[in-house]
Amino acid sequence: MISNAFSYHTPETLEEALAMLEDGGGKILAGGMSLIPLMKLRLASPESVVDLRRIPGLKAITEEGGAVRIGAMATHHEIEISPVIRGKCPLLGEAASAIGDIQVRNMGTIGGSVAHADPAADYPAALVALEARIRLRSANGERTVEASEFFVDAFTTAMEAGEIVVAIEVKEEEASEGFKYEKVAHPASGFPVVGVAVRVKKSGAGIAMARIGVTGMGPHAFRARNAEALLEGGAGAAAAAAVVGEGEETNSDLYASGEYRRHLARVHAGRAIAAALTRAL
Amino acid sequence: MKQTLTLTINGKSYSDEVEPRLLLIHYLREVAGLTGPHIGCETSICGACTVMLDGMAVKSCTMFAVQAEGRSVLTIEGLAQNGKLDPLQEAFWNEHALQCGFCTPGMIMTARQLLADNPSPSEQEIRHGLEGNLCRCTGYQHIVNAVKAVAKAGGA
Amino acid sequence: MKIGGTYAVPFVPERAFELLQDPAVLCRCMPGCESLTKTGDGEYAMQMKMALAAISGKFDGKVRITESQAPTQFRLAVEGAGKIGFMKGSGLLTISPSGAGSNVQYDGDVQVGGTIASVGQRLVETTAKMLIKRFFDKLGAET
Amino acid sequence: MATTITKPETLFGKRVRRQEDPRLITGTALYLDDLKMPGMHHACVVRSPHAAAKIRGIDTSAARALPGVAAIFTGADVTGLGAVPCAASIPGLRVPHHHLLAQDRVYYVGHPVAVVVGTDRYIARDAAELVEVDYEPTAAVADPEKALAAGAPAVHPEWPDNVAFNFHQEGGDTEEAFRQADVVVRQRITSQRLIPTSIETRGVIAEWRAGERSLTLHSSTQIPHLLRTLVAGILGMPENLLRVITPEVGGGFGSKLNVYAEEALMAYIAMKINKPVKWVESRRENFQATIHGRGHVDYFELAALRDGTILGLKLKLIQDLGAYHQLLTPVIPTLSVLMMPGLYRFKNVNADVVGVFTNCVPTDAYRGAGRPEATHGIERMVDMLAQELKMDPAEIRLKNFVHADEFPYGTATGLTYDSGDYAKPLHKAMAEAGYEQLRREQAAARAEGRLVGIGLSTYGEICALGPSIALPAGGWESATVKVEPSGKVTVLTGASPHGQGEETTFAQIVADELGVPMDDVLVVHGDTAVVQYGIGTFGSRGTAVGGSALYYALQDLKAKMKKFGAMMLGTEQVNFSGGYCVDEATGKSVTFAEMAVAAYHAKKLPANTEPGLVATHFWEPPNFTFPFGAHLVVTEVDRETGAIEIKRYVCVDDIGRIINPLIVDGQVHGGVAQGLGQALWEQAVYDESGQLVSGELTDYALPRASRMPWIESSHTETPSPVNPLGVKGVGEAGTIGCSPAVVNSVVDALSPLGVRHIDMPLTPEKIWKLIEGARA
Repeated sequence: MISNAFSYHTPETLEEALAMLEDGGGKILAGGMSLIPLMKLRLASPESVVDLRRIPGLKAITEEGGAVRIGAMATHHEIEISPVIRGKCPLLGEAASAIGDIQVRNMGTIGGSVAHADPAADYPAALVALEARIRLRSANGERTVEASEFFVDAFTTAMEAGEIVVAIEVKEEEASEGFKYEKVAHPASGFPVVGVAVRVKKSGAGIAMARIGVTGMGPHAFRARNAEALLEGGAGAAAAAAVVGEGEETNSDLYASGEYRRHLARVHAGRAIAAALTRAL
Repeated sequence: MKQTLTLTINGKSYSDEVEPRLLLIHYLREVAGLTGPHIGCETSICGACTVMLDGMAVKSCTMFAVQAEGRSVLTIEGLAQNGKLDPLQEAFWNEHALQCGFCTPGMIMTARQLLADNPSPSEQEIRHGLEGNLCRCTGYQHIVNAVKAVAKAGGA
Repeated sequence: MKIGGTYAVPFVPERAFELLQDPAVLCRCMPGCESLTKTGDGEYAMQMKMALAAISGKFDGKVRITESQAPTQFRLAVEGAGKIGFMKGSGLLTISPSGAGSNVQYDGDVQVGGTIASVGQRLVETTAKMLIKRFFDKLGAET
Repeated sequence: MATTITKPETLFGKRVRRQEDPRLITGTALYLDDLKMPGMHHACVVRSPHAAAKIRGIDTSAARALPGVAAIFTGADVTGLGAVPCAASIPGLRVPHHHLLAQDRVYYVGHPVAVVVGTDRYIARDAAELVEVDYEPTAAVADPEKALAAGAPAVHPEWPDNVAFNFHQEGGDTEEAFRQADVVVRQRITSQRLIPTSIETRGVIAEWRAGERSLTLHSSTQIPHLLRTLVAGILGMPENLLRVITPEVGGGFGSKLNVYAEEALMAYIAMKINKPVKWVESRRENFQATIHGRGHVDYFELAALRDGTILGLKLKLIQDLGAYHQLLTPVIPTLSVLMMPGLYRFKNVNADVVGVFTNCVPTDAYRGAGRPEATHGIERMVDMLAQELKMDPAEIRLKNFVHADEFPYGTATGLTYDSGDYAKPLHKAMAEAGYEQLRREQAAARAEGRLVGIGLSTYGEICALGPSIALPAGGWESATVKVEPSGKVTVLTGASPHGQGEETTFAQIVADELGVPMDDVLVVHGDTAVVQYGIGTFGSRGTAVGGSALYYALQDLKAKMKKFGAMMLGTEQVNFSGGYCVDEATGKSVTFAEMAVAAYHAKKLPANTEPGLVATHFWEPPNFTFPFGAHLVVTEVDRETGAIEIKRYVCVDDIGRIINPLIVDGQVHGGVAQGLGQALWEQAVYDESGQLVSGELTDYALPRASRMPWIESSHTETPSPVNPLGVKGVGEAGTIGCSPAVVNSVVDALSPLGVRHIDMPLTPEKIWKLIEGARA
């Protein structure tokens, strides 16, 4: 388990990093939790590796004007313990703390995770439920992409060649919102077989706002808009959960078939909705 | 292709010419001559290679040595001070928290962060905190006991 | 592993059949295909460069077309081997008219070996489906 | 001379912390990969990615051209060497010639094809990728039942039926038993392939000293002496020029109870290149090329009377052998047959075993080795019978147990159970769990629609392997005790422990027998140049057989020391105890150290006595030992998802007398974890084309801390009469007792839905489908 040889670079600025990517043979190294295993298996053999860790400011988690900005190089552990995250978008913190194990959370970064777009990553469920935006930078400048449009297919995102994820931007969850990330972990890899992230806001006896993100079930994370609409339209949690994943493609592997994954997504959506409602004020 | 790597391991500074692809675990074992961190799986699952990097537990088989440039690594060899065992080492011994011992150095390093983050963990919190370390011998129960014992005695 | 599905293409069956037998079209549509060279009747040598997220690998392989019954069906067999493993796929493609275009239904088997099989089982089906989808998406864009 | 003597507290039965731990907890223990030799080269093995293929050619030119590559070896280089050995002697056994490297065909994914040797492991790895092997894939078969079907691909073309052997054993009159039966329950039960997965993989360093024509092989093995004999045989070199050293071994569980191609290959390569060479297995290789365990498909039929009395058992056992026989491959299912009667009195057993070749890595001994499969089968069948007869599973067991006054008890399969009181651990487990209360709670939970199950297993096992007649290469064990001139004590044991803690338990035995402090005792093992021949540690034999050999060596040594003591005190009436020899009449004494000095200085010797204080004993056990116990598991199944929660795990194991309860607890916990692994998570999966798709720890699920229940472990102690220590063995108890208790519990939980059997592992999806099926 030894990777192929490569050249290693630690640019000091984003501009420098972008320039290094120009010839196409380079890969960005953030925490390395996805890239390094692939390189060791020789499934990935980049000619050069561009490590972002010396670029200042990419790690910061800040809050401004009702939005939280999470630097792409923030680690899962930094996110799970961040007071800003805990206070302003706790759903993301809950998803971060569900990732892998402490060693992986200490190294792995949110930018690396979203760029890799593993169909079984934890974050995307929360990010689509939070209506997060992914901030991308290229030689041509910056742009943002909605999370629900960012995850296009398995390992496929809306990023263009030469773009780097620089931050994730999330609107504050309102204090009255309830939230929950529910996960069924694969017994070996710890990846979610299915993960469901839910946000709800109550209005009297009804639900004023519902957001449901699902990961692991299909080739990419998605928002269960049909279920959200049912909840917001006054349907019960059970009725809403029952339509999660309708019309979506499913993954299957040795551990869980597509049919079972869809079923799990529904069961855990129901449980996550119930849990989120108990947390909502 | 080689580049200079300078870092601190167990308080001692090292500087060597290394290939970028050299894994940190191989640097620690083959270049720096340590025997505590072990290689058990290579897919970032088993945690036998766990060391602390700037105070945080990491899997040294899933890091290139060059990523540790300028940083500080603590391994199991750096725990005992002046021949006095660290409380976790002592507790692992007292509670029979190891059999073949191969996973032990990594397990202890992870437990160290676990207790640093949460000085009085519940049994479930201990078990979850050790999610990234596999032991094939003990069934984990004595390991849980060892971590509990250290927590009870006031920390690592 | 069994795999199957149906894709709509905006061509009448005769045209769809014709496109699917054309090595230049096949090469343009197969994700990562770098060259497809005729080696015999319905047989081609293929060079492929797969890239998916950080994963990349070169494959040398073969494409074989058999059981042709214009314009309704044929069997497409693709195999390739490279440093990261090998894969073999064979599928029966059935073309039927649907509105102004056609439906192409495929029913086949995919087999992988080597590193991809050892570490990638959770992704084999997802990836295979995605590549096939990309193939038909590109085919649909042919004129 | 001291006269006041206080006898030290005995250590037998004390929770003593381990002697071996200080080096392990400080990271200073030396495992195989920690060893470095001057000029050492590194080997990387090129392995087949195909389950079955012809090798048309191998092109090593590109690899050879890489700077730093010292040599490359392929099948042609080793054709003339011996084969990887199989020690089994089953009549009619078909034994394919197991070359060290593939010749013209490969038979499984991971089959070694070539070895590349480089100056460091990175170069060897790079070069291995440059070796071009031209394969012509052929049809493969990975499932033993499919391999038996007509028209299946032949694993070895010379044996188209894929049958390696048939083995039949019967006792009593099974046909008559079935004629008398009121009820017969039948079930197909599988025991899936498992991957032993010691956290340290295998590894070898071979060091050739050309001047001495001697070779030292460092190997992470459970059997250093057997390895020496067998590798010497493969290489055709004199055994006494080969030295095997086992460094610290990071777990084995049976997977290192073997002789592997790589061990002989590295020895051969070191001689060829005249440099030390190291090979360390990657985890992928460990999964693909180190033995797997289990791999059974069993068809059971159990006959009984309506009152629950079991009359007889029929079994058809299909053993997935893999492509070759490793050291004990074909023997393992015969151990299953021996254990078929379990703890029960029925005397009629009829078993047919068929050993089947498949295009998979060989199966062999993995923790329990044949006994977990048997116990799982019989304990499931007894539960099914109870379900059929609407009897309580505890009651049906109590009704059929061998009675406590019937020992030694001869079984239908020809064994003699040494001692036991089978009802005792069951009653104790039921009392500790609160069985009656649990059943009431279960009834209440069922009324609410919850799926709660209570499962039992009462297992027996064969340990302390074993009498030599039953083992291919001898079943004795050896010990040497040396009292050094300074009074320190060195023990050389032929058992080669690797995590079991014998450095401690043996020191406890020595301390008690000689009256010396434990810290004065050094237990040495795992070096054939230092330690007299031994068999090794496996089959729960380390303490029961190796410890007994030590006990007898200690008696010899004590007798000799007593002679020196008597001579020094000038009387015949002496007592040796507590580290002193005491004149019974006067109370005068000599110390242990004084006797040691006298024996080595030898200024004066007792009559007919040689100088020195060394005793060696080779002990042949008269029988196996038969531990037993009861495991009780409470589970709840999530009706919506099929997920299983273990709510209680209670086990009472009777492993004979207990020397160190701390170590015994550890063995039980670890054993249970591996049993739970099989019951719930672990499964080696080959796909139809023979690819091992559970190829890394990312797919093969080992038990984790967060998934393990709290294990409530206790014991009853029925001493074994087989050995002087009264111990039976504990290494495998937890594993054997666990899996049927878990499955019985989950089946019990689902029984209101009409479920009567589920094959392992009990994955949530499997359970969910059963629940859905019942709903439909």
